[in-house]
Amino acid sequence: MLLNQFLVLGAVLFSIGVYGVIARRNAVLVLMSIELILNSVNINLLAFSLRSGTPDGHTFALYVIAVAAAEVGVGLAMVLLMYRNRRSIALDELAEMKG
Amino acid sequence: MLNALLAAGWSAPVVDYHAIAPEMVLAGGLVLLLLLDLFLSDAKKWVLTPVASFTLLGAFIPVLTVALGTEGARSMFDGRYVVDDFSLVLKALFLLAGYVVVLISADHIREGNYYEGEYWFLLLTSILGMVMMASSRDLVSIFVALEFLSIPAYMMAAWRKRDPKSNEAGIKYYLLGVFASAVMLYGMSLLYGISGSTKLTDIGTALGENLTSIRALAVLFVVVGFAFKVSAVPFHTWAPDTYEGAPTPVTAFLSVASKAAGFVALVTVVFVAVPGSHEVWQPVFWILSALTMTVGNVMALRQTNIVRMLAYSSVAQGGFILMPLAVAGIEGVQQAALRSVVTYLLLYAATNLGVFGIVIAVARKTRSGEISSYGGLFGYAPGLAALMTIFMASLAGIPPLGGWFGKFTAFQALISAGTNWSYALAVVGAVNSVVAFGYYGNVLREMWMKPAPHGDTSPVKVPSAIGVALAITGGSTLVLGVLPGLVIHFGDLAGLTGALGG
Amino acid sequence: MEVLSDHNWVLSVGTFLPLVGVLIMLFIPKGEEALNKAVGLGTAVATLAVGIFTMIQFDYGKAGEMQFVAQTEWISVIKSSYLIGVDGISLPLYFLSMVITVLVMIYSWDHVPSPGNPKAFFILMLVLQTGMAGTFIARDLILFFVFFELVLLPMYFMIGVWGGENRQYASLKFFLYTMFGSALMLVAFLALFFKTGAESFSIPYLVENGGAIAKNVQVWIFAGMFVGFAVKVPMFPFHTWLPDAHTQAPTQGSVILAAILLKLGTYGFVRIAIPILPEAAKEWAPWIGLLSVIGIIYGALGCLAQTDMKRLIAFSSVAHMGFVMLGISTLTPFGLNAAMFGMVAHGLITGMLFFLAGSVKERYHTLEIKRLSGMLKQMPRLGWILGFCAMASLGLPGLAGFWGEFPAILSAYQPADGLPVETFRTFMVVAALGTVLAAGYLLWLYQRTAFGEPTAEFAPGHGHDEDIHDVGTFEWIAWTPLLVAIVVFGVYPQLMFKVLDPAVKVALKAFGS
Amino acid sequence: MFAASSEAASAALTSGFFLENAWVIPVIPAVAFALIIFFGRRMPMKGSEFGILSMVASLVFSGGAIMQWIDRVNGAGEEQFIAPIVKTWTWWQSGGMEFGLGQHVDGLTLAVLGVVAFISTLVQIYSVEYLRGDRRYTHFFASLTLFSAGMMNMVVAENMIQLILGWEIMGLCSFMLIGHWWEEGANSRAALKAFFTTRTGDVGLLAGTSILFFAANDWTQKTLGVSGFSIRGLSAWALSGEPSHSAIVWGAAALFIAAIGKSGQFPLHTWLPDAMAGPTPVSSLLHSSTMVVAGVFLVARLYPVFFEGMDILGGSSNFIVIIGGITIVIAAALAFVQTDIKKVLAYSTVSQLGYMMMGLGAGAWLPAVFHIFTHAFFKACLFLGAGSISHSASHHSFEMKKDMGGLRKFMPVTFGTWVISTLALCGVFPFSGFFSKDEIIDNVGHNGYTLFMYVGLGGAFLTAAYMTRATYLTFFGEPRGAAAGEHHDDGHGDAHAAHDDHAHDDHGHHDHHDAHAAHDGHHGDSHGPHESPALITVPLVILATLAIGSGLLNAVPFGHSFENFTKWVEPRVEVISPTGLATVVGGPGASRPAAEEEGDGHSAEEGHHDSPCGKETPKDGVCVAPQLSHAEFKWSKAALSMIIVLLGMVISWVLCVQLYDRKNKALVGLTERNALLGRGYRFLVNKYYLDALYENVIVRGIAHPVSAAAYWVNQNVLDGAVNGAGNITRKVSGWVYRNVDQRVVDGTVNASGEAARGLGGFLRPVQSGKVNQYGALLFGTAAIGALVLVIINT
Repeated sequence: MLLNQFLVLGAVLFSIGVYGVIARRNAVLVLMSIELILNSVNINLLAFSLRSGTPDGHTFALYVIAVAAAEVGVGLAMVLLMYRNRRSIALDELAEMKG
Repeated sequence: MLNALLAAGWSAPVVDYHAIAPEMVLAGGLVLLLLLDLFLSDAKKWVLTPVASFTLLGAFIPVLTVALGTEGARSMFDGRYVVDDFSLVLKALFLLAGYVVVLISADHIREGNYYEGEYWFLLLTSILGMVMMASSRDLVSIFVALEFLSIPAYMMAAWRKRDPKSNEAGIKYYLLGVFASAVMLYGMSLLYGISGSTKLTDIGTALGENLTSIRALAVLFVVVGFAFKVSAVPFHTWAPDTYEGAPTPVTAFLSVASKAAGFVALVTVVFVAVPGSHEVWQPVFWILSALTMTVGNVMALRQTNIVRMLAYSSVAQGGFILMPLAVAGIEGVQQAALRSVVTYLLLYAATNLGVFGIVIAVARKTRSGEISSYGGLFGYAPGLAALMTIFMASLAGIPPLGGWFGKFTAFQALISAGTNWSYALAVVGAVNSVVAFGYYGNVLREMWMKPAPHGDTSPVKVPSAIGVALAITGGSTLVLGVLPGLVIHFGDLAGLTGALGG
Repeated sequence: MEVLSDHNWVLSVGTFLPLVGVLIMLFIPKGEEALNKAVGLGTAVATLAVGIFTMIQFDYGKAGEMQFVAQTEWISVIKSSYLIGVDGISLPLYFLSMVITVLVMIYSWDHVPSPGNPKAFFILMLVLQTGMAGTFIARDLILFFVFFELVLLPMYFMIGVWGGENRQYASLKFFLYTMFGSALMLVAFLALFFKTGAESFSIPYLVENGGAIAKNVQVWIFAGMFVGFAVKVPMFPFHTWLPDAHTQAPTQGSVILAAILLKLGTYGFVRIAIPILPEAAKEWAPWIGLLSVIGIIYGALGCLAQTDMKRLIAFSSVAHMGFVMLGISTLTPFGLNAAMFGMVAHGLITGMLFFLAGSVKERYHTLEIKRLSGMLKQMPRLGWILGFCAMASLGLPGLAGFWGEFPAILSAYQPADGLPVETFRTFMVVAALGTVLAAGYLLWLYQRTAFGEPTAEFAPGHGHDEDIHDVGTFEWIAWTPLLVAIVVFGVYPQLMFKVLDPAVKVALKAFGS
Repeated sequence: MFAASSEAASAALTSGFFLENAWVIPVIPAVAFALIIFFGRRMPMKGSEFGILSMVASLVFSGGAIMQWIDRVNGAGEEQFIAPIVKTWTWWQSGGMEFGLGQHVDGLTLAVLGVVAFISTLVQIYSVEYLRGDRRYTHFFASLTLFSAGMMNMVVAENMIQLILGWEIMGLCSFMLIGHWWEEGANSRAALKAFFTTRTGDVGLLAGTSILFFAANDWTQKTLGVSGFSIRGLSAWALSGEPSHSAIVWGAAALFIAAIGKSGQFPLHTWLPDAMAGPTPVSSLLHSSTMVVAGVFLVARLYPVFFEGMDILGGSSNFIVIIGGITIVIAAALAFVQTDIKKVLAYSTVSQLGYMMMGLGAGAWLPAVFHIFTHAFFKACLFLGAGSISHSASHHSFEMKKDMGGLRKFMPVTFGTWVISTLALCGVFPFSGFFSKDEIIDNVGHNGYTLFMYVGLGGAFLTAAYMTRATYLTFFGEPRGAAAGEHHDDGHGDAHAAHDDHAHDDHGHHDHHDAHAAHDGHHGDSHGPHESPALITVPLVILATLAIGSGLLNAVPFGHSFENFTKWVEPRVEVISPTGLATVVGGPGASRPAAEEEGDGHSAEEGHHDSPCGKETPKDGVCVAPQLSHAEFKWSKAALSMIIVLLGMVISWVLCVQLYDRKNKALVGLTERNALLGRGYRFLVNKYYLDALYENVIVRGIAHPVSAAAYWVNQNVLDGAVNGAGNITRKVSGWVYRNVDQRVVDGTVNASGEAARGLGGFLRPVQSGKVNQYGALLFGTAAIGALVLVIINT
């Protein structure tokens, strides 16, 4: 079984996603990075599900996909709002409140 | 696929409708709100407020009836959704807190010319998510409930669309929230991989007491996700910014209900899914708790904006709630720890909502969020000042006001463990509770000892809804402080189905 | 425990009656000042009446036992119950708190400090009264703790709102110090609870079982309590809140602080720390004694350096409480009796001195010793009363102060078995020297302020004639009981020792006395 | 032998109402005090009637008691032990200890009690005139009455606690009386000084009482059934051979410190002359029979304790005798340089107290007590005489050089009484002083303290000399200043203002103290010196009579039949059986012949360690007084001392005439010309610089630098806020305090508050507001945690 390969893939995706979240200034790119993490989770879940033969992982993955879609919807709406108010979606400009 | 499922002997799960009646009432109320919002003219939108509040109160009725029943825990969906005493108490907490939030929001939302219907809809949705969270005993349902309560909250935080601060609050909350839940999900996937099931009790059995690095990693990541939700340091960074930027009633909601939901999930996972891995999470909670209290307190000392101060205060209070978890794995301490968390949450909710009620009421007059705007409050609004004093003192943990008992149970749980580490954390907590008075006392000082800014001593008009909210919260803060026995047994370990020792 | 009397309601009524008054006052508009004062004072007097009834009903033949015991469920989950009772140790302090509240209220009738608002002021005093009385009757650690803390906020506001120029700093300092102490105290209480088998927070139970705790554990638990109580006393080096708090507090606040609040700490030692943890008490006693005598000398030196009358009196409290703690540290019935007597005496005398300082301030608008002179000439009665109190405070035999001070010194000569005798004898000599210093600063104060001719700025015809008048009616009413008590207890100390002695012996049972 | 003699001599002792109720004597004036305070102002005589009546009543009571005591003694067998009448009532109990109030009445008690009541009565009568019109007339009588009550209470005290009570009441009243005219800074400072100095000594009293109590209590309870505070118990215990050496030595030493303070012994005598600031009647009362005598009385009362503790008659000089001897000489020398008549008398008192102490220290118990007795009369007379002069002749001035002189013509009665008292003071035969003072000197020598005998003789010489000088300056020569009718009252106010700022005035600013009486309406009536009215002269005459006559009570030279005082006052040896019952075992232990008869080869000096009673004590018996022997009177020795006294008088007289009258060039200004004499003179004028030592070094050392430093520590080190404006010294000491004093609590507290805020500032950058950084923090922490866990768990 190729479990390890799947897990490695998941881990790599996860890392890329995390890197994106931390390093990217563009809100949309950050959103996409988060999607990467979620997908790495899905890969993990499916791989584990296959190994254990239980349907839980599949179910979980479906839920994750659905929820991710909702999340991205909300997220994009917010980015839009931000763009409308500031004409920019650079996250590092969002620092009105601190300290 | 469907055939295969049918062939596997599909039978419709038995649903205990009485037990999930609160969720159903809420869902029904949600639909009703949507429809009314669609069809009502702006002039008649005020109807939505009573609808929202009655929905919450309506949902509270089945909570009561189930609680009064003698059937004990009701388990559904193969034990993945359980209505036990623990969940009932917290459901009641969420519903009542929601009700108070409705009370303190009503005038704010109406006068702010916001989207009333949508606001109530989102608020109720989020509460529904919390109610579900209280019963979830499965990774999937926990995840879904978490997102259910979070996503509306993101939007509510950004509710004042034209206000860049509100935008900022929403976006920060959103991005970090999603990121944290993604990390948590990764941990969950690992948990699933290890145990082969998403059901918490199965995981608990499968994990046992053996530790491997992968298990540690899984547990840690899951804890991180919830730690974010309860804004434990260093995962708290979103909280001050979001609290400050969001509309004040939303802040109240986040700081109480949302935080409580995070703790519910945390407690469920810790006690049901990973009790055996306490060697991982005990030190983690120890560090988190100490850090959270200390950082929250010292940061709060410097704040000049009351909401931001309350944000840090809420962070610090989270540290106190976390305290008993640092010893919750030790034999014999679980009971005290769980009880402490639940009791603390109840008392904290009553007090903190009251504080926000006053903040909203005062801000209606002063139009300022600065602590200095409370100057002379005792002179021109003695009632509000006295209530605020009660709330602040309660947060500071001064008997005989509610908060002290929360702290007391936390210390009690810690010391019952009797290890050096627990004593050390108790001393850290003791010192922190003193430091905390530095900023709570600052508010008291402004109100009692400073003159009103600009000599403006016109009285504060308190809307009746907020008045009711203050009466509820103030009353419970006082009564629970004097007679904490009323709430403490809600945290019995036996009430948490599947928990170790329960 | 045997219920000695069926009047088990009196203590609860005596303690919570003030809150009823508070409730009534909440519904009286702020503007109705006279009515507010009347209700406040009426409540206090009614409370005092209950107190007097308690005194009458008290079985003095069994002063060593708890009386009027009442017990009901309170927080059963944590095994804490509403358990109250008085014995010979509690009774004097319990009653004193009621008396002082009434007197302070009488004094307040025409002395509500700036910025006014008698309603709030009287409400705070009533809440304080409940807290003070409750602390003295609580027989359950958690109940004790709640009452102990209950006094904090009212006093905080009393100092912070009605106090002097530097009131905010002083009030915060007072609060933080006390809170720090009580936080550690709570931790100690909890540790005690678990080390005795997590059975009960009731003091009688703990007294029976506390001795069984391992000695090194006891020492640590005692340490926590020590900090909590020592801050309140206050003992050197935890005393620095006191001068500030006293100086800044309004007269009424200072009086209550000196007369009752400081005693909460010493009472805690006598009632809780020492009987429950006898082994640790023995370990700690020399250190407590050391800090006490340091406090005696240090407080006296502090007094000598003062330029402000009120601050001087405040520092003198540090010294006097040093004597009280010295008596306690001997762990002998004799020393403890002396300490208990000293507490009451100090309450009467220093309370009275603060009243006087308040009245002087009211008349001269200053308390700077340099600027005051010839008070005897301008206000002969007030001047003589000041002299009387100074004499009482420096421990003149025949006045109450002496019976706290001298027996405390005496007791240090022969501390309880197992304590280092030489060390305590050294303490005795140092403490005796402290009495000289006490004479020094008090007489110096008196000579400067009361003797001589009035300074030019306050001489007749310089615009202060209207303010400077002799003792007024309300002052007489408020002061006379204190002055009489100082003499009565001075002449016949047995009145109090009779009540204290049996109870103190019970408290020290663990030391084989 | 014991049994036999007890059978033989134990006639039943008589008692009586007054003896049994002697405790009433202090109570009467105490009640009068309360009456004066509450009703005095409303009475026709402004309260003085209460005072005088109470004094008379006390006098009657003590007189009655004395009579009954004499009956008791006379009715008893020649060698029978005369049990004191001891009564005690429980005052209070605490921690198993019992404190009583009561009476311990024996000869000593009654002797002193009688003197106190008598002098107090006279002084009160005298004061009616002297203070007439004073603005605090009522207060004065109140204090005076309470003062007497305090002394009487101390004298009848049954136990140490009661004694302390009276002792401290006297301290308080002396404060009030000396500071009676407190408008003057100098007066109130003197009052403060008096109280403070005696209070310093009182530390010894408290400590000594404590030490003795704990050392003795078990024994006294067991043996006598009385507490360790009881005077009787302590006396018996001290002589029982039981006490540990250290306990009794420390106890006695501590008590003696108290006696030094109260009785103005070197080196705590400096308050006494300053106390002259009080009204003259006060000085008279304080310095004759009360207050200053209290210290001597304490030693006499607890004589066994000192006897054992100080090792009296132990063959070498002891602390008491040394202090007494030093005091005699030093105070007498100081009296020479005074120009204020009251100060001369004050130093004379100090010196005479020195005699008493020395006598006690040298085992001359009875002569010392007798000296208390006689001294009271003539010293009271002298003071009242001085008051009379200032009242009627010198315009309330006490300056001998400036305002007196030649007054013998104007004030014959005052002059006469003065001279009689002076002769008594100098110890001229047959005035009373001779019988007491000479006996002291004699017995000191007899008991082997030869050196101190010479000291005593030297003191007598000096006494004679300075009293002659004072007499000459006051009554002889030409009238000067006020005595000559000059007025200089006007200058007083300014002089005062100028001196108010001095902590002390050593240079004779006391001339105006009594001037206040003048402010109260006494001005115009006395333009020239004249005799005082009867209210003043009658007490003078009475006292002068006693100054002559009182000596006859114990006129040793006239034989045993005149030794009544000895008979009545000196305790006889008591041996108490273990059951607590007193049994009489022998003759009056005090009387020498008896002792010699008893002596089984033991003389008192040799044997007192084994049997301080002077005879074999039964194995488990106790006795309450040490056996003392008396010197035999020899006319040769008396003549020697007479010659010395007369020599002093003559030399002094000649010098005075030369100096003050003839203005002999060789003598006038000698001190300016001769460097050595000048230095000596300044040394004396400055009172050996002792005051400077106390005031400038010790008192200021505490009141100023030390306490200021302590306060500074409090404010700046403990209180955290470092005051930048401090000078270098302060900074250095601040550094020391910060580093030496480990418990920098408030500093730590405030600093920790700052640290908390500082930490908040330090953490602020974390809350940067940037989402990415937040994310990085979130994940970074998780990653680090994960790494740690992974490492730990693999």
